Amino acid sequence: MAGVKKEQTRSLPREKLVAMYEKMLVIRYFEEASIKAYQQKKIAGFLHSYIGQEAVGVGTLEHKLPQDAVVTSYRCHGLYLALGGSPREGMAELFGKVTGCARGKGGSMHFFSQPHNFLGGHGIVGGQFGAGIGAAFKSNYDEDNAVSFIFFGDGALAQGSFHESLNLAALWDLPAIFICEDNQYGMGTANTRAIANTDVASKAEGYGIKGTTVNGMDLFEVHETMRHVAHETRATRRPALVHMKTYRYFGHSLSDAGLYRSKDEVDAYKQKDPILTVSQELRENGWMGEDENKNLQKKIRAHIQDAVDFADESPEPPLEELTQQVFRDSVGSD
Amino acid sequence: MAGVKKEQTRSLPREKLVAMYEKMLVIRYFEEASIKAYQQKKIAGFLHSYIGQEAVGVGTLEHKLPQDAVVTSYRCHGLYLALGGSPREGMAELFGKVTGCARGKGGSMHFFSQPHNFLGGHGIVGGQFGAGIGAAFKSNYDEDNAVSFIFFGDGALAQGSFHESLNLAALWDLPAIFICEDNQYGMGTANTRAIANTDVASKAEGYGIKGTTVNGMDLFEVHETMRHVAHETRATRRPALVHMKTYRYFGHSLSDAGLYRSKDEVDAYKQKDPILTVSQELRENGWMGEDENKNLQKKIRAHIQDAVDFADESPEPPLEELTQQVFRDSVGSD
Amino acid sequence: MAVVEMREALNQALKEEMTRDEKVFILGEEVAEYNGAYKVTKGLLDHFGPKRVIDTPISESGFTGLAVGAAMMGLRPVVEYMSFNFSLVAMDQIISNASKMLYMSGGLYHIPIVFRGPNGAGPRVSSQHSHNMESVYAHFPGIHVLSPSCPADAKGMLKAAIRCNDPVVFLENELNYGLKEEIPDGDYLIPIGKGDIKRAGNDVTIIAWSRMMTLAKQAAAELEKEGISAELLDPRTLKPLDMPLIAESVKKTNRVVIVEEGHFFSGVGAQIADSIYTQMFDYLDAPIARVAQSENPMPYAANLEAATLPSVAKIVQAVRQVTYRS
Amino acid sequence: MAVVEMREALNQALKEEMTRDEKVFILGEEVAEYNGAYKVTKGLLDHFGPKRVIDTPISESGFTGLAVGAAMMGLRPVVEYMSFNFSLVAMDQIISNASKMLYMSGGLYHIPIVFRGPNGAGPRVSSQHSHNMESVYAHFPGIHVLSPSCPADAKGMLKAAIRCNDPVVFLENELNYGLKEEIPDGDYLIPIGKGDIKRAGNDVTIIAWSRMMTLAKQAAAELEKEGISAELLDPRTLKPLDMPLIAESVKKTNRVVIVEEGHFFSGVGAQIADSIYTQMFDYLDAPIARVAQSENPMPYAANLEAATLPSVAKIVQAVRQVTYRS
Ligand SMILES: Cc1ncc(C[n+]2csc(CCOP(=O)(O)OP(=O)(O)O)c2C)c(N)n1
Ligand SMILES: Cc1ncc(C[n+]2csc(CCOP(=O)(O)OP(=O)(O)O)c2C)c(N)n1
Ligand SMILES: [Mg+2]
Ligand SMILES: [Mg+2]
Repeated sequence: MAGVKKEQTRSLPREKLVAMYEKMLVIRYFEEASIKAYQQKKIAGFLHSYIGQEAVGVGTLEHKLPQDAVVTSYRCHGLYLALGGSPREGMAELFGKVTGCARGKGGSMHFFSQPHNFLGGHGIVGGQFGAGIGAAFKSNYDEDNAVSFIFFGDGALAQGSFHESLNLAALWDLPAIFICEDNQYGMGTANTRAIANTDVASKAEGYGIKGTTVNGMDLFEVHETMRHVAHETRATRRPALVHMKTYRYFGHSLSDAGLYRSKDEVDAYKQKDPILTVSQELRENGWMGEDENKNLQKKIRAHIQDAVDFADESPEPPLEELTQQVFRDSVGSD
Repeated sequence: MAGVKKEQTRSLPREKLVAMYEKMLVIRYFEEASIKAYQQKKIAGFLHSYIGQEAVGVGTLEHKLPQDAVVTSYRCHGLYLALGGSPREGMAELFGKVTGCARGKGGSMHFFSQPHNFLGGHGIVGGQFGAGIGAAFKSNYDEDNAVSFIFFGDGALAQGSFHESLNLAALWDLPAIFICEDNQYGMGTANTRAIANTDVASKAEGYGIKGTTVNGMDLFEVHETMRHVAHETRATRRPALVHMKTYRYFGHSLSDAGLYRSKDEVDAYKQKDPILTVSQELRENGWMGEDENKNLQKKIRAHIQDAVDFADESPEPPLEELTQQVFRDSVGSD
Repeated sequence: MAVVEMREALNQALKEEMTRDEKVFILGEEVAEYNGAYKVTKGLLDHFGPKRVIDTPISESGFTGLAVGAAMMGLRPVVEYMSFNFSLVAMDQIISNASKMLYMSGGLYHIPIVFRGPNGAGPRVSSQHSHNMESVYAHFPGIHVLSPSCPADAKGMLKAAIRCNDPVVFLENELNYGLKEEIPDGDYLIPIGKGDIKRAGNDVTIIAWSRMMTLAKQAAAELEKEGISAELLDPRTLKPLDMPLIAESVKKTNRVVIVEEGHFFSGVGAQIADSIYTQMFDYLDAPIARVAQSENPMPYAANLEAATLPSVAKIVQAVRQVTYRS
Repeated sequence: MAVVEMREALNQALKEEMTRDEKVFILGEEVAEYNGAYKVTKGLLDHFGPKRVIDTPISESGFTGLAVGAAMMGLRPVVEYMSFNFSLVAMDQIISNASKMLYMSGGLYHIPIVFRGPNGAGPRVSSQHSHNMESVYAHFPGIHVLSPSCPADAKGMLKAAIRCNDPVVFLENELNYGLKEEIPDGDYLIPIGKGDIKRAGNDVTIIAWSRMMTLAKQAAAELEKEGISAELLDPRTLKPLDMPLIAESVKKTNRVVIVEEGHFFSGVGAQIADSIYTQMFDYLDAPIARVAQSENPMPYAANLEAATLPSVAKIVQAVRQVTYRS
């Protein structure tokens, strides 16, 4: 699939490209706003930014059907928004407010959205594989033709759950798409120091499935490649392994100074910034002029500011919720 | 390595072949005796027989040097004996006697021998990988040029520990030889129902290491192939993955009726019995005549009977040992 | 009233609930073609087919995680661990995911899963195959922990567990599968959180569950001869505990012996004792006595194994102690 | 006497013991080039080199198993878990292998490993990152469980743990790493199994460990104003417990409050209470009060997080209760 040509990407209709561009902007501005709020101490705990990886989530989830499920790690805001999750509820979750997408109980690492079958937001590295193949299993069980999009980081490749889940999916024809968002680091550890063979796609053969490598900084390539992969998995029920080469601009979380990589390395990636690239494409194609672009950006920034205000003004969860939602049913003397 | 020629096998000197033949007989008779004792209720718990797989252990461990370490699953009697472990202490362990190789505390699944760096005897499927790569790590740490032989069943391929250990070994150049004793079943489950891609050697590439497939029923092929693999791992410190195709004649454990496979299938393998094959070779080469063979077998049977008698007459552990050997050091009020 | 073995009672519960609800399925090692390592799932594959009775590879973490995802999407998995010792490799999926999901999703995703299989020591299976896991799973919020002591309870409790919309750890015992007793006919449930008095008595309350109740019954018979009338209380649900029932009994007998097969330190028995002391301090005429496994891994040798486990003699001795008869 | 932070005290212990014994090495995520997620291993890579200070992939089960094998062959690994929440994926290697190996090998293979890292709740890290693991590891025989509350203890206890020839679970606390206090100069050990009286008092014994001792000290100061003299007892080693020290204190105060950050059901506090009741029943003037986390997973919201954790106010309240001042 690496052979996808740039011309083909032009085949994207304007509306679609603009829609994806908007989504990337929503993610970028949401994350920027959350970083600001974190510095203002309105958000606490860990905050893992998706900035730099927008094309992966947006380009991939463009192919998600309503019945499909999506699951990822703690680096979950971008996918939640790419799916159409509400910035208000997302920001309120970060602020720990009852109006949040998890009623303020989950926080930054645990975004969920039932209407989108977004199964979280998992804090344990590799902990999300099971939920993903479980959703794929359910799809076969109910024959609803759904697929699962399982996002995970390069660091998660070293967890046993990656292997067990891939084996189960390949063995049972579970329609799960394993998408490794390889931003080249697991915290401060370069993937070359964590993974014996960093050619992720080459790991597919051991399970008898297909592996694909994608430039995750290029929205067009991501979108086009994932169109094929999603279609094939949906049709054949065979799982797939996709290696998305991407990059995070910020530290692992906001507490990470990022001393393990050079400014030049980061800057080099910022040259390939997916949002920059797409806005250029839009301009060069004459699909969106400077002013239109400015206005769009202003509109989205306002949209995110509204989310911040909403989060700010929302109330904390009432104290009686502390011991609620531990169980769905009430039993015994509990 | 599959291309090893039968002629080459002839290159084995008589003494070596006879020695290995004797070891296979020791294992076969020891296991037969233990089954009998189990039926007489002198042995309890689980009893997993190595009968049918003798060539794998004997042919491989012929290349073990004193500083090397060996570890395996609960199906551990054969390797213990192949290493030169005492049948007396082995049988006494099965009988739960204090004279056993683990003082009667471990039982059938937990044979150990410190002089041979035999690290067990592990009851949890996949639980032995860590001990194996840990020994390989120690070898690099102390630069003693040792390698680790890690034996495991085909069923263990599905455990996350297989993946994590292989990745760590390949990443850090740990001299560990991963030997999958593929007897084609994990309990009642054919490996085709448990492993997505049963070509075990093909899993090596995902870790950037070499994979090798061996006919585990053929002592000559096992010995010759493992000579190469052991030498290469010792020299390069690169781990290796070896797929040994073998078969167990008895059920998974003695409580298993083995209804999941046909008598014909079992008989077909018994035709390729490693002990049978080698005794024929010895005869055809004029290296051991009928009588000599008979006498040898009688001698070894007596040797095993002596072990049974020893186990029978040995005392149980004294009751005060119940709470001993929980810790090496005594601390606090403990 | 039919007389059936524990394994048959469990089998009936599975069969009835799978018949009642299409969303219920069972997966685990050897549960299908092999009919279960201990035959609890016997006949289920033939009856329900491979879609709902599923043999898994030896990937406890993987298929436990799969069950969590399936539950989030609306299915109701029953996960069989060939033994609860093997749940140790799946612990993270049970504790970090199954038991936390509803809460950390703000109530969006409930997890109706039953994790079941034999718990505790099998016969002569040594150190790695004899763990009692009840206190570990009971320690964390978000899971109910059940453990039946007889076929009748086993069926009604398992049916209730399968109908529960939250994670349930259901602890059976290998040595109990052959226990044969009467069970009620047809469909019945034993609610989660309700204990049961297995024998009424006045002098001492013996609290025991799972296989320990069998020993407690024998101990009660012996004590009878000594003129000690023991009340036998089976909490059945270890978490949440049926404290009202326990309180009632303790107020009557004023003396308590707690018997658990597992280890002593922070065992479920420690919590039961703590709760009794806190709520019924003034009703106790003697400190509570606990009978549990000795402080060492499970040895293989027959004599050591016998010495490490609770026994009728140890229970009788503990009762004598709390009744000051020794 | 230098004044250092907890992380520095732990760092000194590691550095001194690695200097003393060539066989000691440390491995874990980000321990080397990153100098430790919480800087406990700061400078060790520079000082000892990559052979003995090792960054691992995110493979807790794999590198825990590796440590077991290395220990069997004569090395002395220190395993750092970035947080003890992640030990859940390595649980089987700790329980089934490390804690059983010496026993099931009949005394052949001892396992000198220290498993260390932050335990309990970090600030606002929510449900999956806030587990207190002490009662789980203390439940099974074959492991010692230590948890220091101050820099001086941290250093002496970690040095003793590293010199121990058996597995030690060493529980630190993220919120305590910055705790700055005096520590003795040079080389000293605090023996495993020995608790400490952090403050002498007569009216009540408050038993607390790790970060809870910091809260207990504040509570004691407040109680002082109310004329209640609290004795603060830090077991330091949670298993084996220093029962002689506890007995001495309880016999003096006759009233006990046990504070643990973790969950209530079968917590270590339940065992301490059970042991006190059993051994000192007649010395207690009131039932023991326990302060622990409320029965729910850790929420993210600031107000809920504050409400679920033990607090100075809750400790004071518990003391008033056992002293009948409320
Ligand atoms: C089992 C486990 N071990 C360790 C951690 C701590 N941790 C959180 S994120 C992380 C790095 C993960 O890197 P990667 O998988 O590449 O994802 P990325 O953060 O780059 O998106 C680590 C070590 C964890 N959450 N879970
Ligand atoms: C983690 C774990 N799960 C399940 C078991 C129960 N069990 C013991 S052996 C076995 C089958 C293993 O088959 P394989 O790995 O092929 O080894 P073999 O017995 O064929 O030598 C199973 C499922 C176990 N011991 N450990
Ligand atoms: Mg990464
Ligand atoms: Mg096998």
